[in-house]
Amino acid sequence: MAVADQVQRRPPAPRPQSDGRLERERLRMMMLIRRFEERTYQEYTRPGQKIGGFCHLYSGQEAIAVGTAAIFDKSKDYLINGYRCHGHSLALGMSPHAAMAELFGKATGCSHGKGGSMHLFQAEVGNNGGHGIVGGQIPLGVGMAFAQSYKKTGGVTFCFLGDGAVNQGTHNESLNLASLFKLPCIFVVENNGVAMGTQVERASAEIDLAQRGCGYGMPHYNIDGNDVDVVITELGKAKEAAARGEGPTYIVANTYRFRGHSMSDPLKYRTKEEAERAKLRDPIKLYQQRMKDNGWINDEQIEALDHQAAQEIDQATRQADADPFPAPEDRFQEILAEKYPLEK
Amino acid sequence: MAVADQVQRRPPAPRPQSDGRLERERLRMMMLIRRFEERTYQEYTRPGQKIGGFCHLYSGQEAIAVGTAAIFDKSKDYLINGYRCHGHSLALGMSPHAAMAELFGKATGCSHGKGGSMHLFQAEVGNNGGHGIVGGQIPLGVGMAFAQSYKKTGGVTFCFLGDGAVNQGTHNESLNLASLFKLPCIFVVENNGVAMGTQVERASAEIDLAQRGCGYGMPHYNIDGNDVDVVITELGKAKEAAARGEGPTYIVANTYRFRGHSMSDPLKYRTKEEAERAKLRDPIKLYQQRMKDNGWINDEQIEALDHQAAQEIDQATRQADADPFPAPEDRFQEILAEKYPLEK
Amino acid sequence: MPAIQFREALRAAMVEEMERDETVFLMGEEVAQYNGAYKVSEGMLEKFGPRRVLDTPISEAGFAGLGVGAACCGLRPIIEFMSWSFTLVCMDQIINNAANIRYMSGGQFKVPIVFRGGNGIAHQLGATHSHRMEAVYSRIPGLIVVAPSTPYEAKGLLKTSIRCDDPVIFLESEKMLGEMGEVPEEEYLLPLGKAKVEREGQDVTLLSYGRPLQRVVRPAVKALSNDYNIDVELIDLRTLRPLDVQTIVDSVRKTNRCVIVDEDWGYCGMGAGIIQKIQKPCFDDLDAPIEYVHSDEIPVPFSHPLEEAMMPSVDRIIAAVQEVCYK
Amino acid sequence: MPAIQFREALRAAMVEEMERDETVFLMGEEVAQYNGAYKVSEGMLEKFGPRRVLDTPISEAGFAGLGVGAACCGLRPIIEFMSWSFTLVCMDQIINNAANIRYMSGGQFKVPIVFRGGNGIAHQLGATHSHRMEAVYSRIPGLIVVAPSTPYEAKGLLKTSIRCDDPVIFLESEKMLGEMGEVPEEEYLLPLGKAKVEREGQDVTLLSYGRPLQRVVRPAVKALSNDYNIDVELIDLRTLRPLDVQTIVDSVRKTNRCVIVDEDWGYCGMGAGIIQKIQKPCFDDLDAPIEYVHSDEIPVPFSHPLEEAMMPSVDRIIAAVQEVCYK
Ligand SMILES: Cc1ncc(C[n+]2csc(CCOP(=O)(O)OP(=O)(O)O)c2C)c(N)n1
Ligand SMILES: Cc1ncc(C[n+]2csc(CCOP(=O)(O)OP(=O)(O)O)c2C)c(N)n1
Ligand SMILES: [Mg+2]
Ligand SMILES: [Mg+2]
Repeated sequence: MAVADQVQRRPPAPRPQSDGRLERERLRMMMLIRRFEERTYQEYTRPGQKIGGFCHLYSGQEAIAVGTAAIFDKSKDYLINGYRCHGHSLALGMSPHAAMAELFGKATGCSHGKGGSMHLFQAEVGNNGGHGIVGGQIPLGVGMAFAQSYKKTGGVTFCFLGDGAVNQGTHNESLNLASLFKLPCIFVVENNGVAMGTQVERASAEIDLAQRGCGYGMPHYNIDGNDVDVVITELGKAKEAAARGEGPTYIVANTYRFRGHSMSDPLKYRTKEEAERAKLRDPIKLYQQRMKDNGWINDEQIEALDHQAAQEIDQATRQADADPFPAPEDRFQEILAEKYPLEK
Repeated sequence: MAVADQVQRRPPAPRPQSDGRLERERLRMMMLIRRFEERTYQEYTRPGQKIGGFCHLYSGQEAIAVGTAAIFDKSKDYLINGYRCHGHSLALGMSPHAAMAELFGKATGCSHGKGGSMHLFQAEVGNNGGHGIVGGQIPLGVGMAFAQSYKKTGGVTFCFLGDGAVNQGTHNESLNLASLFKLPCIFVVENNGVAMGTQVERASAEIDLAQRGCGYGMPHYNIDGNDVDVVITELGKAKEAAARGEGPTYIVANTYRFRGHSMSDPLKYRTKEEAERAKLRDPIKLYQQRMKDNGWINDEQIEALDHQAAQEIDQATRQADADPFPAPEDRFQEILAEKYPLEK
Repeated sequence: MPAIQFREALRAAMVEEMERDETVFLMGEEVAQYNGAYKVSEGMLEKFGPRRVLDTPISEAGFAGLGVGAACCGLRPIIEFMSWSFTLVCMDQIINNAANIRYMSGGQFKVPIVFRGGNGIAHQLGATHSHRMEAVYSRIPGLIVVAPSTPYEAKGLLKTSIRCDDPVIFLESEKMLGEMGEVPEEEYLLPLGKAKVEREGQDVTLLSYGRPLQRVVRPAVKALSNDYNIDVELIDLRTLRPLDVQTIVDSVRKTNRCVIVDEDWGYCGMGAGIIQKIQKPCFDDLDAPIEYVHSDEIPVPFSHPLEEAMMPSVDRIIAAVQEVCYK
Repeated sequence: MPAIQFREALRAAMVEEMERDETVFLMGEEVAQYNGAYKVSEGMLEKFGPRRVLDTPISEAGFAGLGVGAACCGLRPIIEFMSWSFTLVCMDQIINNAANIRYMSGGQFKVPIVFRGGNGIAHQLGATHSHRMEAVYSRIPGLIVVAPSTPYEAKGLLKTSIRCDDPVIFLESEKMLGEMGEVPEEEYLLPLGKAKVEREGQDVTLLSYGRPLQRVVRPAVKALSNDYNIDVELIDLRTLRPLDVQTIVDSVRKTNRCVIVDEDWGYCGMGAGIIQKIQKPCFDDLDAPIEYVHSDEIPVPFSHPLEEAMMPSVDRIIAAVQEVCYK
């Protein structure tokens, strides 16, 4: 079972007075991401497979991306991520069409079909990707925070990584650099309890992953990554500290991955009971319940949201499907920014 | 000032009844190493320089190597190290001649002149080198401990690294692997307070380096690396735990580097006061005093030991000087173990 | 001879050698409980237990170096990389440690280790996951580089690699693991450092190895023979370091023409290495410049049609052969 | 024109560009308080302060990646490596991130970063510290690779590299930093991707770059001219990727002979890359095979006489030139 169950949870902050508008939008986004991923699954597995390569679904972890987006300032913050990047991209406002077209390898994809599922980028909102090498993005994130600090933009960088990535060397180097230079970088470990088929307890000598952030002179703690309100509160605090110049924070957001690692994963390393238990803490279900308890939404409205999400995804997928592939000559474009010989 | 001064010290274990024989041998070895390094310094800097390349002296850190050697079982233990490896090699019994000849690039050097100062090896006693890439040796050390565990030899591996090496990625990966697999590996960080010209506090966000061993489920603590008895006691305990199958330990041995980083270092980053203060805790002086207090040695005997060490080094150096360089064709030897095409 | 999959051939080689020699063990990401990311090691954990088949964290530098250290101390590790692309994070362990320790110690250590895994362009894995590392490792003294092109070669070459006392870079291809091929039931080993003349011919020497040999070269050779009446001498290089220069030169001296095919980038790529070794000894024999059919010099794009377009194709090979044959 | 040291030329380029553009900063091990491991950045901390001249821990992957991330977000980092050999621990950041991010994002980012430091064999630093990385990086689409051979080239090429919007691999040599050379007082820039015909000649084209050009090639050219009556056309390649093939081919078409000199290992080395680019266009022009004078294919030994023996020498170059000139 994911470590989500085993670590102490911080309660969400007391909710401010709200009319539920923002909350409904967050719920909508979580549901949209889920629908996107489920459609992706279908498109990948159906005959005539439209999506190739590796494809890592975000179902079950939506509260983390959506909670982050809730406190993300697109005019100055950055987000950088591993390859499990569909959810974060949608949460930061990428259109399902640009995302799905990228998965299809179409010219209209957010990365013009050159990146694929693992490399969704949308620089204009601070979405700095989607990176395929486990741990390879961590130093990049530190560098983005360095740029923010150097230019005094007031922005912060949210640097996401998986529980498997804590075992890469870049983890050590990056945490130390970020803290040494007091950079506005928030490391968020999305601990879904497993790296491919390897459970945290078989990959990390220390099972409490927050302890892997120890030894760098920065706050390091666990949070419940399935509770969007907790994510907002805790990442929000870290963001404020970073923006005040207090340096980085290391947050382990404990969650669960509903689907296999990539598409071909038979999930043999899981018991049915574990999966069932995890479903009880489905972040979308949890949030729906809380919103209903607060009187911000009812079942019909939820149904309508879901229907709307499904339709939006369907339309985006059809559009992506109809879009053209890049022209063969396009493969030679966008490699270098300059022409050579280069005189300056 | 080196962190040696700033961390809490564990007192040495109560001394068992002793006639001082072993202790005299340890003192002799520390003095021999000091003499070796001072001669190396002379040979490097004198006109007609006989030693080329990088050359890192161990003066000031002798208690660590000699303390390790005191509990090292040459029939089954391993030692692996960075490039500051003269002291460890002599302490494990390498002849000053084989070491100096290597520094001179002679055929009679321990590595046939192919390794140089940074790569002293003596496999038959478990001295697995001398490695030039900062942090590169740490995974190797874990692998050596793996071999001991796999073959159930009962041996342990002492894996040495500098305070600068804790900032390499291999540090993270290796500590985790060793602890996860419960390998008999003792990580010894020789914290001399500085990596080239960068003080620990400018390189590590966490100034207490023992904390860099936190998060891997293994004991991690500081010791006084200038006290040979402390080194023996503390590394001894770690060794016993490892041999019992309890896995690795992370020990930060705090000490001071009397000389510059390599030969060309003008030492501008140090105040005279700092160096003076460090001299007061010269491990050799400290040990001489303790032995005198115990009545195990007197000033004359110390004088004699020193004289003997100087002579031994002088003879070794002269011999190394007289030895031949490898023949030019020798450069093509010892690359591969097999002949190709290879049929098996 | 029974036909088995490439992955089964690899597995058979490992199993036989592990049964034969207790110092051989297998380590890598997902090799044990998951039965291998690509099922090469399926069943091996069950057979040999967790002492000899070990899952690792995602710590390539850590476990590659662990393997080298263990090899220095009397074991014979087989280190599986999920992809050779990932060795960009652990190259120091392979190049500075595996390849150099013997030399730097004046011959005190041997380093009998096999690093193996999928190399090259698989299928829409994008720029970071599609590296062809053969030229990078073949450049390094102290390493042996092997690239099998059939299940038969895979088994025989891997067995020798495991027994070899030097560090071996063993390059497979994820896309070949399902390929079937005949493999003898009785034990056999194949030599390292020996190319194989796979087809004798008179008109042109075609050099290739590994995945491109299987994917496009063999089909091209068939087409050249059937439709173009060109009689190709096809050489499977099998070992890329040390390169079997003699076999190549002998062939070129006969055919007076040479075409190299790989999926590398060309410039400073594997084929460039081969050209460097043969242009001088074959200078007087060559009736045409050496043609080198390689991938386009671009990062590997994700989109399927772009990826397809960048790689050597049967057509490109036929065109290159026609060019050197002046037909 | 005043003569200055190579290191001063590098420093002048950095200082001028940092004065000109506030987004340029310098980062690396010992570049600030220590004034540079080899004193290239001497005085720069004092001049620009700790915001723009930064010491790092020994974390090459960390700070190389930091630089790439910063470059993606509007800065122009200069990342100093104490040695290019150490990039074996951070190659992923250079190859997968610096070189690929632009492409993988469909052109959303530019990556204006310069990685610089000493490359190649210095003096008895042994196998791990003597890597020549030019072929490894020149193979990679998305990177620019520059190797200056004089203080003049160093300054002009580094200034352009800093202004360049693509990632530049800038290869210096620890052993050249003290070399003196004339450098104009007024500002100048040199183009990337353009070789320089350093000496015109009729008999043979000699190609080299960087340290070997300065250490052995120029002396050899002098001796060939004075003592052997061979008129060499000497080309300083300056940029290794993209290679200025046209200038090379034009020269070989004139001289009909070509010798390449570098300190790489030969097989799959830099010279092999160059041979691959020119053997075909020059096939009909070459009166002799291309000679490639490189280091012996062995790990770099520590011992001075062995190290000397392994490297290209004036004698080896003269012999190679004589061989292609059939003299
Ligand atoms: C350096 C490297 N090694 C191995 C891989 C193959 N790989 C891709 S994802 C993955 C598991 C990562 O797990 P985790 O970090 O927990 O992230 P999650 O997939 O759970 O989101 C592995 C081993 C890789 N991409 N990069
Ligand atoms: C990967 C790598 N980066 C940089 C260097 C250059 N270098 C050699 S020693 C050294 C300082 C290491 O300091 P520390 O680990 O504290 O060991 P000490 O020299 O104090 O014994 C540096 C930066 C190297 N050899 N390897
Ligand atoms: Mg995970
Ligand atoms: Mg130190």
